[in-house]
Amino acid sequence: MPFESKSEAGYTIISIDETRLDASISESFRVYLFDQIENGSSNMMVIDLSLVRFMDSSGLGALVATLKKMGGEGSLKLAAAQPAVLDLFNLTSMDKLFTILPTVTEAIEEK
Amino acid sequence: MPFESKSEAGYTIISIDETRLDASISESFRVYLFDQIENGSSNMMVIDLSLVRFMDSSGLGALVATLKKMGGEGSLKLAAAQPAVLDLFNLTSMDKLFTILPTVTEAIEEK
Amino acid sequence: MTDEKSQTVRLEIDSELANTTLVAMAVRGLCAMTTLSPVEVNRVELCVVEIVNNAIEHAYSSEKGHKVEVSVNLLKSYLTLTISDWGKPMDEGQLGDKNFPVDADDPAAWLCSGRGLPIVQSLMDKVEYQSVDDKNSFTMSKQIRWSSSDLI
Amino acid sequence: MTDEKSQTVRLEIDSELANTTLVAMAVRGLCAMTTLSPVEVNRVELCVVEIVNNAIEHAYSSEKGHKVEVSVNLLKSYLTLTISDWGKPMDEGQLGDKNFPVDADDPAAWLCSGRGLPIVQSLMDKVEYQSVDDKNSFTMSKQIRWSSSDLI
Ligand SMILES: Nc1ncnc2c1ncn2[C@@H]1O[C@H](COP(=O)(O)OP(=O)(O)O)[C@@H](O)[C@H]1O
Ligand SMILES: Nc1ncnc2c1ncn2[C@@H]1O[C@H](COP(=O)(O)OP(=O)(O)O)[C@@H](O)[C@H]1O
Repeated sequence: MPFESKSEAGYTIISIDETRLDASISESFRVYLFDQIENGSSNMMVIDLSLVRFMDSSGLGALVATLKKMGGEGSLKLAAAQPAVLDLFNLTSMDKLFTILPTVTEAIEEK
Repeated sequence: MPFESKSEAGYTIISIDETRLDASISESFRVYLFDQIENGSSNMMVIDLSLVRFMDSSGLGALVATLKKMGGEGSLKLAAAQPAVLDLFNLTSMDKLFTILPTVTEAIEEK
Repeated sequence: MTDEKSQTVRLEIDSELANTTLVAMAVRGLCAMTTLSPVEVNRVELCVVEIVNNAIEHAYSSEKGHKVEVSVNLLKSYLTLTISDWGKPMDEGQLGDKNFPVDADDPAAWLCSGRGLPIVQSLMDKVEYQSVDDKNSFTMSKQIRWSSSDLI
Repeated sequence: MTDEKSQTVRLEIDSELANTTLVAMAVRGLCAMTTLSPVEVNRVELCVVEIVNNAIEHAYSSEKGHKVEVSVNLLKSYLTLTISDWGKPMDEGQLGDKNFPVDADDPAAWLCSGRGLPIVQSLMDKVEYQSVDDKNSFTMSKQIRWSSSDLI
């Protein structure tokens, strides 16, 4: 499984050990995130995107689905998005729904 | 024509305005070089390879043919070869036949 | 790319989502022959991935064993990609919308899918869809802007 | 490339020397999915260019309008390229020599051609040629070396 989570300062930090978050793994990524909400210790999440060079609309869809499922409870922040990923968020206006911070540390510290 | 020549310090400097010296242009390159020998003002030549990122065996063949045609008269030096081009010369032992200098200036100055 | 001659290469993969990366990386390599900037190359990659995935997921219902073809055509001023499948044709009504409306205060309306075609229509200069006989082809073109130094 | 599964993409060009670059650049892009170093990627590019050009020049006598196919297969530990043509088969005796003898003092013996196959045989880990029915296929493989950190 290319997804991992650890706890830090009250947050669950989820990292993706893949350079591509695309349709071949988006559904298992969504399931992983849903599991975190249902069984995880915390609904305060930071997703570390630092290794992800490429994301497509299905990766974006998994993130939106997770945000919807949280239903306004807790927090889902994104960290360390690379240029192509940022470009995708801006293009699709998803930067309006997601808080994207340059580093995981800044994501944790951000209020 | 992607080949150009100019005179400098008794040498004819020939430059290649292509990133690839491959089979699609090697024969016209050979003809250009033979023309230089037959009609050129000087048989002291420096070939500026600085733009050439890729060379195949046919490019190498054009250079060997030119060196053979010169029959020990004059001089044919190569300048500014990029890593893949140097690698090709080393691999095929053609570094034993050709003098390759880091810059055109050094090729002109080399005795 | 020094003359107006057109150059074409056809790529072909089997209909598996994991194979889309192969097309993406090959197309990235081909983009290095153009004057596209790194940002534009990323966008071309995104578009080709969206349309190849659509062919696999929608035309072939995610079933392996079918052919997806990507024809890449390079002209002096255009890069054209044609993605073809031999599966279920797309309803052309899908092409048209290229907006991304989003209301941060209305989570119920947030879309979890359906962004592929709008992305491609936003990023490409020209988009076309055609079914001829059994073959469905999605064609998209991007202008290759020349820097002034190339206009000599 | 995280499992032992094999991934394949087929590239196809028309038999024109100017088209070889398309294959070269696409293969370079695909090599970015491997652990090959920049020097090794350059060498793979050189090998694929030599064999594609041979197919065009020798199998098709430099005649346009014929198909050259390059199948790229990625395994965890091998990159395999198969170049196929449907033209004149190669005499297998051509494969064997991979030396580059050169006597600086004997210009008459300097070769102006014939280095393509020796280059490929020197740089690739495995080389094979097969003619089945009308299809001639030159297969070459390169081991993808894994850094120790990948061996976890
Ligand atoms: N190649 C295709 N063949 C058939 N239907 C398609 C094809 N591509 C897209 N569609 C249809 O268009 C819809 C919108 O596609 P798209 O915007 O890429 O979003 P998504 O793939 O996330 O649903 C798809 O849900 C599908 O119904
Ligand atoms: N695909 C092929 N089909 C037929 N003959 C071939 C093919 N490839 C190579 N050959 C033969 O092998 C010879 C050596 O090839 P190579 O080492 O690449 O050198 P070159 O292409 O410079 O002659 C060629 O001259 C040709 O006679």
